[in-house]
Amino acid sequence: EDVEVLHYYTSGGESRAVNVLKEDLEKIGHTWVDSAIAGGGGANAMTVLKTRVISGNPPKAVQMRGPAIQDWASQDALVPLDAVSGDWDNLLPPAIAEVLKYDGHYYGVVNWVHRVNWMYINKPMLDEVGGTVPTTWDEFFAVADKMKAAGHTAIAHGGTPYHDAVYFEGIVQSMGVDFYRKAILEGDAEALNSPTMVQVFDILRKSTEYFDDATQGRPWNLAAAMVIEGQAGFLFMGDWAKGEFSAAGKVPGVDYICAVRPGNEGIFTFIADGFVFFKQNGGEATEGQLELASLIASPDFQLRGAQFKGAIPALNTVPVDSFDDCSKKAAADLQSTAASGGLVPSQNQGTTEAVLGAIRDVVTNFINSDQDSASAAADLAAAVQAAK
Amino acid sequence: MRPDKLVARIAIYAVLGFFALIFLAPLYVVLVTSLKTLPELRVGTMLALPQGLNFDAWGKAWSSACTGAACNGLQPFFMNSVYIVIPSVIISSMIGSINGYALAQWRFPGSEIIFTGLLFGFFIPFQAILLPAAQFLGMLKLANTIPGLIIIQTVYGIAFCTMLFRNYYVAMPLELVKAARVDGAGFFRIFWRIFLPISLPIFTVCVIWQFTHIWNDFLFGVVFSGPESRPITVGLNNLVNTSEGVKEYNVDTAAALITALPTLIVYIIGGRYFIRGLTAGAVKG
Amino acid sequence: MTGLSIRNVHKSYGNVPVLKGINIDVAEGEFLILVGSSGCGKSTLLNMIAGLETITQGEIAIGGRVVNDLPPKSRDIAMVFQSYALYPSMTVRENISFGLEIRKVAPEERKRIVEAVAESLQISHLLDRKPRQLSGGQRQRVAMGRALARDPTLFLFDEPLSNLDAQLRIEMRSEIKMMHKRTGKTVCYVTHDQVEAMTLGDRIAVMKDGVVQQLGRPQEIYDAPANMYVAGFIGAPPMNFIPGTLEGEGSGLVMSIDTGAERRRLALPFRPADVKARPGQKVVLGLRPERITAAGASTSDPLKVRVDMTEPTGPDTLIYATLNGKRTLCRVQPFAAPKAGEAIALDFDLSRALLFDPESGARLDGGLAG
Amino acid sequence: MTGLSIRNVHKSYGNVPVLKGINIDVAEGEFLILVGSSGCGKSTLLNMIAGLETITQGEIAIGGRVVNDLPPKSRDIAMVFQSYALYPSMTVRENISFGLEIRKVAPEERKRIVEAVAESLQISHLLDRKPRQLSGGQRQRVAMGRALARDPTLFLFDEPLSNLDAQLRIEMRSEIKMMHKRTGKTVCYVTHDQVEAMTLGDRIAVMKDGVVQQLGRPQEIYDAPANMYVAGFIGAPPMNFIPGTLEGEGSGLVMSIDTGAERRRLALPFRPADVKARPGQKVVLGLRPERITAAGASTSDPLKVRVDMTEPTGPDTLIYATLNGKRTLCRVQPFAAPKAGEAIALDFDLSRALLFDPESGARLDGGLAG
Amino acid sequence: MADTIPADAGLRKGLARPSRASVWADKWIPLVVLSPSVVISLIFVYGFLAATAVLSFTNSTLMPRYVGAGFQRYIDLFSNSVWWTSVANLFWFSVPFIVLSLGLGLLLAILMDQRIRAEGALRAIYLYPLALSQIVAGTAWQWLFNPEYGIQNTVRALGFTSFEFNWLNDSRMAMACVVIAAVWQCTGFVAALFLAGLRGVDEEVIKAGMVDGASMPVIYRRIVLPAMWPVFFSVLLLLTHQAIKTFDLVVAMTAGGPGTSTWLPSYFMYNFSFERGRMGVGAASAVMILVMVVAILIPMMYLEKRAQKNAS
Ligand SMILES: Nc1ncnc2c1ncn2[C@@H]1O[C@H](COP(=O)(O)OP(=O)(O)OP(=O)(O)O)[C@@H](O)[C@H]1O
Ligand SMILES: Nc1ncnc2c1ncn2[C@@H]1O[C@H](COP(=O)(O)OP(=O)(O)OP(=O)(O)O)[C@@H](O)[C@H]1O
Ligand SMILES: [Mg+2]
Ligand SMILES: [Mg+2]
Repeated sequence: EDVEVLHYYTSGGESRAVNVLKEDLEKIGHTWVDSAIAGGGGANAMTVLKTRVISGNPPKAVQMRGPAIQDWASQDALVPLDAVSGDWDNLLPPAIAEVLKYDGHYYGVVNWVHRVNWMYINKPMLDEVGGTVPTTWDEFFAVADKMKAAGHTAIAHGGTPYHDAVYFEGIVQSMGVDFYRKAILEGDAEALNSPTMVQVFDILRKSTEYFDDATQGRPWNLAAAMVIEGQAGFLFMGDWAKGEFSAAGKVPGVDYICAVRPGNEGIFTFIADGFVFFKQNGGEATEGQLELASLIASPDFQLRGAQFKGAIPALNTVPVDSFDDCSKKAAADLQSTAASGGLVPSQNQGTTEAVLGAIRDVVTNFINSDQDSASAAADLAAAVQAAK
Repeated sequence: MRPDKLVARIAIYAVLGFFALIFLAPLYVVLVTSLKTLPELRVGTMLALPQGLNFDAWGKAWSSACTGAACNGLQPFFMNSVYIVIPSVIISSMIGSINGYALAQWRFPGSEIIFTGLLFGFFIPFQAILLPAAQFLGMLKLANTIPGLIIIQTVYGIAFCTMLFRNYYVAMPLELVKAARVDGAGFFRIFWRIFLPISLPIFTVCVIWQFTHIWNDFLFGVVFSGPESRPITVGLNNLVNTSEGVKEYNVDTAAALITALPTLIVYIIGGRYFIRGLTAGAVKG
Repeated sequence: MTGLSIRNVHKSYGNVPVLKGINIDVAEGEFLILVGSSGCGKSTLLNMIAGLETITQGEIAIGGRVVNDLPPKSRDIAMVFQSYALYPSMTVRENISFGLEIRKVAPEERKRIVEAVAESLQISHLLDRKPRQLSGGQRQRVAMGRALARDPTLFLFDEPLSNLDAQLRIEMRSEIKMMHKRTGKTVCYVTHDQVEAMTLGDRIAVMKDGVVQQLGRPQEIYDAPANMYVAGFIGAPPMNFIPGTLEGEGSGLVMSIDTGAERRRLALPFRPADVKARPGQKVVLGLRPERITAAGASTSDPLKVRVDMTEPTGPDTLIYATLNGKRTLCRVQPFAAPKAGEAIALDFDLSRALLFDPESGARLDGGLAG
Repeated sequence: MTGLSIRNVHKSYGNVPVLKGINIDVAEGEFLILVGSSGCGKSTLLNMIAGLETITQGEIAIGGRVVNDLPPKSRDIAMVFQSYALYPSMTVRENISFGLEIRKVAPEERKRIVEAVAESLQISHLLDRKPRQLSGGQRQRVAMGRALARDPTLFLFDEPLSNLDAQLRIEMRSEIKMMHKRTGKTVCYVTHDQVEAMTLGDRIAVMKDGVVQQLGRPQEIYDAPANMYVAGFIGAPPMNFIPGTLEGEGSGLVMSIDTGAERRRLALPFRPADVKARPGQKVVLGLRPERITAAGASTSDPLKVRVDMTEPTGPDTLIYATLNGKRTLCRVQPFAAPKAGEAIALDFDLSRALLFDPESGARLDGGLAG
Repeated sequence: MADTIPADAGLRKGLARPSRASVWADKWIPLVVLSPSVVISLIFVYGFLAATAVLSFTNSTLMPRYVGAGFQRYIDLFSNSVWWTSVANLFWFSVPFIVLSLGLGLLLAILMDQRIRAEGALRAIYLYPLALSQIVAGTAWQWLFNPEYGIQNTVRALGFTSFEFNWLNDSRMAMACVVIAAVWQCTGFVAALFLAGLRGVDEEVIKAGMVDGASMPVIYRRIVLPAMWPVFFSVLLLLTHQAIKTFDLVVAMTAGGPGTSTWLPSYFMYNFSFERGRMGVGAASAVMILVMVVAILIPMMYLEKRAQKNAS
């Protein structure tokens, strides 16, 4: 059976992880029809998906995350995965299971779990300026100042709304998981337009002083390359960036350090990347779709895919012994935060595209102008309200 | 030559030359980048000449660079584009020419309204009609196929082609049709025997224009294609966005040039006729 | 049998009437000229005969058959246009044989006809050229050849010579005339050149504003125009119109003329009874330039005229003078030419003079010469 | 002082010589006509006088001053073009005053001049129109007004009337003539219309292939053309050229003429000593149409001629006949017009006949009439 | 012509009374020929636009959902500051773009009209950017403007180490970069159109100007250029159309950034319809863009037509 897979896994480790899946699928006698649509952080792929669905010809499997899964499921476009979901309830942390379910049924299968609130530090540079891994923003700026003084770019940043938002999210979380939940996930106007949020924007403003001046349009992987090559000290990016480091032959703890962002200890912001399966001609799930779903959920792929992608397996039964130190820490944190309530979806996962876009508009505008923090907070509240 | 005249000539050439350099700069940069190796890229400036003619990046972009999970380079996309472009250019030019002929030479009550109505199709932003178009193609069972793309590209090219041809045929004396009708020829025969043979200049303009536009189209190409029918612009987009750590600018630029090569060639070969055709018909001054 | 009959034909574009009831019968083999100033509807009428325009009202019959509803190709006509309308992409040969080809004439037959036509028009050596490689006169011949090859019952010409220069025009004019004589076909020929009108046609229809002003033989129209428009339109250089007041003298009529050199009352050759005007009324005296000549020995009573300007055209000399305040032209022999400013004695041959109403332009004399 | 002097002027485009040594002196106030068939270099010469083309060799002087190196604006000339070349975006007023404005004439002065010029050309009511709102004749007047306003020492005209229809042409012709008389300026006027050439100029330069064939007064050129080209070019309808063989008879010369109706030897009025040809040699007899008229009572020895075709033009009737195998035109009075095919008795007035060499076209008679 | 061509029965063959169908066909064929295009246009242009207009009055988010929402989507749109930013940006993009393309194109056309050598080569050089897709052109210019390996880096490598050229990262100057790329792409075409127009101006008019004593600049300014209104209008129409439709260039060069400083209405429409899952608002913006198109282009088409009529 031809299984057309629409995805935007086009960079680095992503494409290798996808290739693993492809080989697995072809081993059991199906044909993987690759529909990669790069660009725009998946926007192009989503445009294609919409027109495909509307033309009555959706791809069989689609890379998807976040509330989009529920949206599509509510449109009755997806096939339920009851046939393969078995005891996923026991294997997945509830916070993650929730994003895959609609109306009590699983509609998505998770590939792996990303932790977003990571930061990467170029170890030689940190050593050069005699710093330690910062755990608060004050500590962070102290180290950053030293790097700046030594003539380095302190923060490697990619000037895209996407990276801007990723950076912003970390600051919000440093104000506490409840604040994050209220402000970002629930879009609470009061929280969004609070003094705390003003403080967030202040930190954001201060951070921009440590960017270099060529950020505009730089993809995140090039920002990662700056840290890899020693051109910059810090990178704020999810664990997928680790793939870039390992692809460059860098070893955690030796060449670079991965650490939780300042003020983020005890918080795990996740992105559960997954696939959903579109009904063909409005009918039942095809054999290929179900087999692909179970392949993804198999410990073998969970292990290898997560490794390539720099993520961690979503299923708690998969051993992570073979992972690097960063991933081991993430896996441990996953379990502990799941218990403590610190496991929250990243905004990419936890908000609608509309809200996400509204947040990005305000944040990216703030970074690229000299707006003051108070009015940015007010704008944010207004924009999120309008988009809800 | 008088000295003031000489100064004027020098100034003219200086200005023209200056702008020629500016116009060529991006092409030059892209070209030399595509001929460099990665280490070379890191050391020199973008203006520096490559150390040698190194077509490795071209080879990689053509046949082995990864675009998503597939690592076949641009090759498969290239052929898709060819399959899409050739029929749509031919069909849209043919329809445009016969429309233009009917509108210019067989004016009837309402023909101006029809012309304006058709012309409007040229001005709409295409993002606005993506979804209904997708639904329609789905109804025709042509969604995400090359025939579907051909239909879309043809349909949205008709307005412009019709305008070009109409403006060209309007300049022809109405007596030609009259003479031929008296000679006993009908609508199609007059078109086929009399107007088509004198339409070469405007056909050149139309074909060049349509070719570049359809070849370069990304929006329709990405939205209405399926995995087996993606045009080269989509391939280029995937390739440029697919990266392993270090961005291979030489491969990206080579890919961009491969993508642009057919249109550049069409312009270089047909450019003269393009201008001539424009002078002959499209512009009235 | 009539070759062409136009019965009460009207044409309007939208609400604008262009032809207002045209009635013309053309005998078989006759050469009819349609003449008139620009925009009077000549082309429109021709296009209606050809079937290229619809007929708003009235009836057109070709060879006795009403053709109102026939498409052009079924009317058995051939047409030559002002712009020639040669098919630019075809060779001369193809241009000529196109109509035959459409009518499914066999190739050998076509070849024979094309060559015969080309021969008769002396364009055999041009058969393989494209129209753009031809001179104006050659194009004209090809256009004619295209019409001839079809051998229709009716030829239509729409100002076929107006794009040619004067010399070529004269030449082609006589060729068309010979062609007509040879083939004996009915011809309907539009022009706004009066010389063409005079020299080519069996009859002329002078049109103005969609109405036929006069229909008649050329000399008839030249000598006895129905009104001032026709009189002024036909003839080059045009008829002189001298304004004045009709006066009675004895049993005859006279008109005062002020020549700049003298003031005199000229006796008019009209019988007062025939003239639709009474003494005292303002009239216009029409007199053709060739009727005013240098006075010779035989001139009984020459008129002295002050010369404004002279123009030696070669064969003749034109003299400009001002009569009753109006510029008047006289055609004299070259050797009689005076200098500007001088006075000259002229012979006014009033035997063919005409009298018009200055307002309506209608003829006032009884049509003596008609 | 000469108004314009052209001394041994050559012009080549690349290697192609277009003018091959032109020498013309134009007196101040003289009206010179440059005439010749298309492509003979008339416009090129005019453009060189205006400074719009460089001079390959030779010298041009205007008002005594050599202008070879002066740009057009310093030559004090005005030029009227065939296409009129009105500035399309300017009103008539602006068109006329543009040259003055460039020369920094004060606004009030400009206004005065424009209005005076417009007055004299009767275009005052058109001053605020754009060129496209004008008829051909009106455009022509504006073009003239533009030239007049500048009040230059030399006027150049490049076929200014060729875009007008016949009637307007006649009218504008006389206006140009009057304008010249009024202003007394030197004029150099290009045309290829022989009537214009004959009627307008003080002198005519007939050009062919970049060489002046003849330079002289109009009547001189009409009566005594230097060669067959000039003879055929000047005069409308053109001179008849009847081929034949020179024969001696007694002390005189004769030529056999076959008219289709009879065959006769005509006595030529040349003294054999003056003629550069001997009996037995092939020659061409040149005879203008108006010299062949209907035989009257006074005609001593009329020639019977078979008529091919007649063309009544109104004032005259043209008769086509074939003499010695060559189409010949005769101009007779309308009432004398015979039918085609009939024979008519014609009076051949050979007193102004010319004799040419059929090969070179050179005059063979002694220039009797010159 | 009876004497040269014997009457032939075959010649008259086509003259039989025509069938009713052929009379009908003669009259209606032009319409019949046009009707497929008319139908296509009714479906693919007007029909689809109507569908989009309908969407703008619904609650559609991720996918079309036909639940009426009145004018709510328009209220959303008009209260969205990004929309107004996009509209303002369109002004700041299109005015400089049109003015520069026109001016530069005209300059190049006039200079090329001076009987210069190598005109063909120059024309090809100015015209080739038109052959490139906006994606490729935008990417190439992005590299050039990128301070790390673009112009700034190059100039610095030449020794001017303090040279600053980083417009792409400056929200006030980023639009200038897009404008430059757009001008680069269109100017050659504009120049070609103007050149064609200049070649159509009667040469005698220029000669008349010279004889009248005007210098070449004056002749162009006062005589030639005013005569080129129709061409000017055609070019203006094309450029305006191009400006309103510019999309790929922004995507490739700036993706709307920095911030929203290079968002254009077309980008807004795409982004809201497909990326943001706010299809209703996207559709409303599409309708507004159409309104703009009609409001700007229809009068211009009318003016162009009039200019052409006047010129003839
Ligand atoms: N398609 C049309 N629509 C409206 N009016 C028209 C149309 N065709 C011709 N006319 C008008 O009809 C009148 C007669 O036109 P027509 O062409 O028959 O004149 P004409 O006598 O041939 O003039 P010319 O000597 O200039 O050729 C003109 O006033 C013209 O403006
Ligand atoms: N720029 C040029 N380059 C080359 N040849 C030229 C150029 N301009 C004119 N000629 C040639 O020079 C010759 C004379 O041209 P010119 O325009 O002076 O003729 P003309 O006597 O004015 O003809 P017409 O009566 O047709 O206006 C022609 O053979 C023409 O082809
Ligand atoms: Mg007409
Ligand atoms: Mg000339």
